[in-house]
Amino acid sequence: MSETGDLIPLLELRGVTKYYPVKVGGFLKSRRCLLKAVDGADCSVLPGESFGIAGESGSGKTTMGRLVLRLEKPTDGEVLFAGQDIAQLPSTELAEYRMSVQAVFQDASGSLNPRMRIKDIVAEPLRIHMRMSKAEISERCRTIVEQVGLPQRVLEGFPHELSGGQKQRVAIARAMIRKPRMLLLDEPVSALDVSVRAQVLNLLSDMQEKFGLTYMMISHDLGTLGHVSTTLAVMYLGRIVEVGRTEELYERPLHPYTQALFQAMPVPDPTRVKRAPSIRGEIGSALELPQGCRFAPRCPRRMPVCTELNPTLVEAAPRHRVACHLHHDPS
Amino acid sequence: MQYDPVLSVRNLETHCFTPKGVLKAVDGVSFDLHSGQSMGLVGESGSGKSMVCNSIIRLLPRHGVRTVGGQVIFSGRDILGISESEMRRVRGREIGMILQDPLMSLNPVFTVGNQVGEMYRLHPQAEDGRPIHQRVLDVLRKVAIPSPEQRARQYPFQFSGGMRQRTVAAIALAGRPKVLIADEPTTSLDVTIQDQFLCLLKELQEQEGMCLILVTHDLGIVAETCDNVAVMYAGRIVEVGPVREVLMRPAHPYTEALLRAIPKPGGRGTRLYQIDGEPPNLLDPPPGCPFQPRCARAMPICARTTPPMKADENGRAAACWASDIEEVRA
Amino acid sequence: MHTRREFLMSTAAAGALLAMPQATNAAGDRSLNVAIGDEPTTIDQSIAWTGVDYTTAENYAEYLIQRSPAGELVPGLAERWTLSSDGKTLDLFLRRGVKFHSGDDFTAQDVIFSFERGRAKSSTVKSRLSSVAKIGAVDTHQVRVEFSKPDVTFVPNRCAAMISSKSYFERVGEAEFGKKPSGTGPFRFTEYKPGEYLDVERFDGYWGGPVQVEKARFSFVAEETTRVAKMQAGEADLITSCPYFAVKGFEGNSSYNVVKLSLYHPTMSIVFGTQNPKVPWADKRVRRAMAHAIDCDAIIKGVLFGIPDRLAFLAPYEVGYDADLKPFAYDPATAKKLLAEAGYADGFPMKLSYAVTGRVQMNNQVAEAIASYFEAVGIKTQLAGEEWGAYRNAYNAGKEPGAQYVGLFTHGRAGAVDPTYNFSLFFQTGGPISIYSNPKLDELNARAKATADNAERAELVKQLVRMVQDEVPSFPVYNNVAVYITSKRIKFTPTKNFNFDLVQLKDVTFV
Amino acid sequence: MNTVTNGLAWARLGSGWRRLPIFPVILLAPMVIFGILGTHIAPYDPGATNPVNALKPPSWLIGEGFSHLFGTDYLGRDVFSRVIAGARASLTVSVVGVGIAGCVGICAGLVSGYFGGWAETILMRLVDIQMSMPPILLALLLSASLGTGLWMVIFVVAVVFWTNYARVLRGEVLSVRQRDYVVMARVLGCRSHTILRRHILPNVIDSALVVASLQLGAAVILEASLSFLGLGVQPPAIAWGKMIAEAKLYLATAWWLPFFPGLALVITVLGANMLGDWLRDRLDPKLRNS
Amino acid sequence: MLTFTLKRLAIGLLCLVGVSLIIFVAMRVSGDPTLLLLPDDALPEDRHAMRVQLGLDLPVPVQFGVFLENAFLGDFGNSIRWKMPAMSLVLSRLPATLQLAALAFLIAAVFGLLSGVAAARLRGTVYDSLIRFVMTLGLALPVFWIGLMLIMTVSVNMGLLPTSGRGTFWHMLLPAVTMALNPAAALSRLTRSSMLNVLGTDYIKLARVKGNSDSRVVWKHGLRNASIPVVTLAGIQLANMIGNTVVVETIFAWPGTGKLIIDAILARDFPVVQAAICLIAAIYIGLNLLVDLLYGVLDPQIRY
Repeated sequence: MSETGDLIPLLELRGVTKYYPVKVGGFLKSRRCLLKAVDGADCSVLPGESFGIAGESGSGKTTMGRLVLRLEKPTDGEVLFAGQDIAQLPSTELAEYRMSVQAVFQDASGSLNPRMRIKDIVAEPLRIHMRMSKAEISERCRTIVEQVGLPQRVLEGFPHELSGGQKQRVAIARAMIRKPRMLLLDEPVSALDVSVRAQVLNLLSDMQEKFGLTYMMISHDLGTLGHVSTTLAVMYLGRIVEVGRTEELYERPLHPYTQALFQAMPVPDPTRVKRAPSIRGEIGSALELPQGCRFAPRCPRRMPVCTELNPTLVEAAPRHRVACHLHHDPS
Repeated sequence: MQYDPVLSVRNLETHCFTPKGVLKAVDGVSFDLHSGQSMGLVGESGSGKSMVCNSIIRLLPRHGVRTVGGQVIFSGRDILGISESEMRRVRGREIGMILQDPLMSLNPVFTVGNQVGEMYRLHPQAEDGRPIHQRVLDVLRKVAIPSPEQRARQYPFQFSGGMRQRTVAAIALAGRPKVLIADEPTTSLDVTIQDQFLCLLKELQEQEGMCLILVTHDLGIVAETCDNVAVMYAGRIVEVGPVREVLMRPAHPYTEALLRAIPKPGGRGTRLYQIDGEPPNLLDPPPGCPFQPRCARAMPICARTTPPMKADENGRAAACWASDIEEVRA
Repeated sequence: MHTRREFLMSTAAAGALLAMPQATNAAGDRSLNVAIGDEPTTIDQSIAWTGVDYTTAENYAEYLIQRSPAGELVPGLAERWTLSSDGKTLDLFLRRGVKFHSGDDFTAQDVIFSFERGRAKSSTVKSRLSSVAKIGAVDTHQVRVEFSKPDVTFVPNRCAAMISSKSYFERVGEAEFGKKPSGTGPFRFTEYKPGEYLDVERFDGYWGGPVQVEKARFSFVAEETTRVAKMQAGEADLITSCPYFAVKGFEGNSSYNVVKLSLYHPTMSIVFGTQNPKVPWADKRVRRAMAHAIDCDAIIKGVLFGIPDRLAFLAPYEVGYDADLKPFAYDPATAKKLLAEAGYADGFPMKLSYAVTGRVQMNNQVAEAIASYFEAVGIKTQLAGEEWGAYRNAYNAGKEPGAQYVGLFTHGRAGAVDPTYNFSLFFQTGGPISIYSNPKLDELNARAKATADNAERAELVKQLVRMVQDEVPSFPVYNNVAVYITSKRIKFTPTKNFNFDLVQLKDVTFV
Repeated sequence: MNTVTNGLAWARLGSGWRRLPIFPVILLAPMVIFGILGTHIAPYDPGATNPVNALKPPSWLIGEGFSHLFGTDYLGRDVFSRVIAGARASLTVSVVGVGIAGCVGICAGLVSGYFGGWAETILMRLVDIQMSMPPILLALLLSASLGTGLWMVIFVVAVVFWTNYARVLRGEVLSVRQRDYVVMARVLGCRSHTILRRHILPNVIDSALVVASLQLGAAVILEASLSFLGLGVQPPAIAWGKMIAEAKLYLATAWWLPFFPGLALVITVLGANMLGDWLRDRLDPKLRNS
Repeated sequence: MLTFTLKRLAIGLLCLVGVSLIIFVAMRVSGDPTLLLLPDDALPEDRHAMRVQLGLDLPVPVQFGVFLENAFLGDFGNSIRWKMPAMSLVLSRLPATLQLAALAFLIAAVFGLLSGVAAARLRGTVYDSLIRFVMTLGLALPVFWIGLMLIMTVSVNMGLLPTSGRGTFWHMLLPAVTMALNPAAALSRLTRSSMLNVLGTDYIKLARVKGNSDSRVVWKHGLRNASIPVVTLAGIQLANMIGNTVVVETIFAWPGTGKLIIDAILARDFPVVQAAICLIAAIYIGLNLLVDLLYGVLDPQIRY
């Protein structure tokens, strides 16, 4: 493990692996397979930074999020938060962990209980472990709602009365009300229209600045990630294939997959010269992984070694690690 | 323009009749589409862009939604006025369509070959005497589906997302339409697959000489795929013109705001341009220009009178009191 | 357009399905369709055990002795019979030249075979033979029955069992014997479809007089409304157990004959569990009060369409009939007085058990009416209608010392083979259907049963009846009258016997 | 498309009061009033017999004014009063029976859907076993073995109907527990019972309501069928099914006896079914667009 | 598919054991059967002998064990009332019930499907309301009431069809229609909502985009998809019909198992009740399995 800085990471993933046993085929005669959603992920998130995870559907990025939130326990490896393995936390400390790490999900209307009033949704975290008076609770609600830029009157309403952007603000308010140290943002803006997306992204960056939050943001949209994150990891079929500082990664992507992703990203710049797609085909199944590098079947720069050996994540440049045989030679 | 447009939409008005009142989903939309041209129809959700397409092909929800005015002139006749059976011959054969979600738009209980072949059975093309099966394989090859013989016998659920969307494209191509409407065809696809599909679509459009209407909310896609772009807001087109000009020098404040609100790599630390507020409730639209409550350049007149489209001779037009096209071009 | 067509098509299809040509029920000249309520549980007459078995079986099989339609005992397969003076030996002289449908001759061996088989296989036959010590053949056409104690019910029961052929049984074996019963009756069994019908046809070698009906089909139609509909639709020539509510409609219509038969049995009665001294009705004044509280005639008229009869106890033709005995009069004043005397001036609460299923009709309505009369004298009546099995269980539990039982029960009073038979069944201590116990009554009944002399027995029976009338272990509400409906083309004279719904086709003539 | 769906959904939610189930309410309201007030508003004592007046047709048909609106029965009781009184037993049977079935079924559905495991296995096998017996036979068997009467019928209704809730609710819970707000509740650290109570139950109760409204009618019919076979409620309780079943004797002679309770029953079942349809249209998101 | 079938059959067997247990317990608590199974004047020793013959003198768990053991060997004991093997008695009545149920099902399926599809296509029109109203009414009428009314009107007053009994096809018609009304209503309602769901999908839209006519869209593209939930309900309905013949068979004097079962229940004829209900449960389980296998035919995504 190379140290990424002088700071102690807030969150660290060490060889985290998550396999799901699944039945393939019909009843009974089916084979039991392992769906390797996340397979040996290493990374660390420093306090105050925004850590982005990019990847297509099926890359395992959502499972990463669930592991960090301890909605799942890893099959192997450990998730360390402030140096402690969250899988081993006793219940009192787990409650504390739940206070420290909060989440905002993609589908705001899905993550707000349609049968609860906004004030109850926002206040719910306070009701769970904290002993607070009603007045205190409603005071906190009013404050946080103001901070996320919502009018006070929404507190009495129900989620369906709000627009998409407002719902996402409510979700952020709920996540922020207990002053967590870290927010996990799982595609927080991808369901929003462009104009509203900008509002929410600005709000997120304001919050981070104001409260010194750490973000872990999961998205398939490189534009959004590029705007928000300081460090970016690219995942493919359960593995992190490249990780580094965002600017570095954008300027000098090393992995052929990262390169293809950047190339495929539509940019509203009519002057840009569009080249033919460099990769073909689609992401494979996490049930039947190829031998060697998982990207090899689609890789335009495939070498014989790629179909035999699975490359590990090595430092190719300062603070820039990549898992590709092209860059294995430290020269 | 010296050529007659292939498709000309004139003052199209489609309203939804809800218990709460009339919702003007499409409120006087006009545009022309010339042979071989591709046009991007851009807007946020609720702007009426899909409703425009459904009105053109006359497939509106049965109840409560009606096209109440305007014309859709296709090959010289107003297809809003022809009979349903005539319209059926237009659909698929003259105007094709690709829908948003390829998983949902293929019938789960029929084989892919059957669904593609249905186009040939519905629209027998006299000049082509080859068996349907053969033609199915050809069109599947055309959309780059590998081993089409085997694939044609499979069901949609056995296809991946990108392949499904290619199949939908094959169905559209099988009718050899003059106009292809693609309604957010890549929203459910991953970015690399989206890229592949858009390249294919563009290639096919050029090959077949089709007109393309590409509905999307992503200006990036328009930039890479289309010749012209029309930006919609609250049921109206607010700006229309060649992609290069509109994106480089937007004339309408909304277009401009949209462009500036897109997060870009390396923009960390800077605030995104932010359009405050929410799109208007179309049941109770604001007076005057619909964008005026959110517009940074709003003037008193904007809240009183709806701005007309001001066009130049190149087909570049915008509906805004604040911007003068000539001024922008100058 | 086409959608409207679709709609029309679907409605038209509905019309087409309903407007089908009808099936005719044209019956042949001399054949009959009879709709009866219940299906027999067995068609083998030798093991018949329950009431519904005889309705059909008595057409192809016979007892040794018959009853005339009026109910008198007349010679049948036994030409005559003599009972010894001590009542312990019965000689039966059998008719000669009688043949079974199977072709076998009828002899004394068949009688003995039928008795033995019935004793082993039919609980009814077994209990009817319980007093018989020995049966033997004197010669080929004479049978001697020796009793362990005198039994005055043996002959009225027509000698216990219907006669089957021994040689037929030995020839075909058990299975075939059960499936194709063979008897000496006026009709030959032809076909049985379980759940549907049983067919018979005329047996030309019948020893008895000429019979008009050539063929008949008994259909089993349990639902009374449907049975009535079958008659109205002309699908049946004769139905049994016509529900009382429908009688009026048939009476007013000239296409039908309404045939009423006063069976008197069962007597729907209010029966008390008297073993528990704590219940109010342990006091006979209370029981008597309750008997006076009900206007039975009004119930018969209002609820039961005036059809059933009402007797004090026995029918006029029965041994020991007491013309001076009158049924309890409707007299609420007396009822209230008696209740007050017994210390229940304000009445008491009570549960009235009755059956909601079974063959007795309109129990529910009758029970409701009774309850309203009881309420009128202050007895708070909770109705407890139960399905037949539960109802029988509740009744049986009425003999327990702690029971609190009052029920509307199918009691036996009039219309038995002999009055003593009903006394042993319904009133004797430990009688099969008795929840009453009175040593004096038991003793008296034992004497009556052993008395072969009719006049002497009549005196004893009178005493028994008076005893019941005084003690009121039960009191009658009404006596059953069976109603048959026939089409005008036939005339049917039902036989007064102890089973309801008996249809003897030989008593049908064509008009 | 987007505009339309958004617009309609918005309009639908915003104008709830205008989309009241007018027709079902019109049908059901009198029945509910009869059921609650019952004998207090009946013109006669429904049990009062008057043999002189037995089997009179509806008075207004024979020009005797409105003394006996629906005629009289075989004991001279006022049929109108009895229909009103019958509402109580019929509604008690259906509301209480379906209610008990609902409580049991909802609990079973929640437990088996949320926790899974052996509880689910046992409950669902139980449902399977019961579902493989036709309801009417089960009802018959229970009535024959446990007796008759109002509470027995209620018990039978509860036993016959709980499986529906259990199955429907289990399916709903399985889908709701995947929703993000339930996941969020776990992220917040809610306990299972809190999640079930606050987040899952309120979001599946709609389906239970739909099931219940459709079953209300079915329960009245089950009561009627049991009465027809002689196993329904017993007097002095008056239930419509029982009245019809008894009145079958008078189909030809006194049509008003089966007709009016039958009408009440049909109106109630119709109203309950329509209410169920309305609820389903309104509450079931899967059908919301149809 | 074979393993799926086997697994389902195993579960079905478990269900049968459960069903038997329920019947067993229910019948055991229902009182002394000899009161009904023997004539009123039967002797006490006969009653005792019958209890011994029925095994009622044994402890209840032992009785159940004995019953299960025999049942697995196909022996459900002898009917006490009808004095013949219970299962063969039930089987002899089964064809009549199956025949009736089949016709009723056919009527229900044809009507339910046609009217449901028609209502879906005519959604929002007065025809739709009419169909829905009639179908809801169909659910609101008790079966016995319909049956008696049909007899009164069609047979007695109009003289079109026989009132009751079994014989020609015409004898079947009234009871079948009576039985079909409720299921037809249920099927129609489900078909309508299922069809509406399907008609709202993108693949139906695409079918229209292709230039299909309305009726082709509905019958070719819609029906097969819409029928998937309908088939489940239809399976349950068919199975229920076989069990629900009790009332109809009583009214129409139809010689089937329904009438037999109620007679047997009321007469406490344990072996017949057990044999009949087990048989019906087995048919139900079998039908449901069949429905699931049919799914595989209708929906290519389902592979067992």
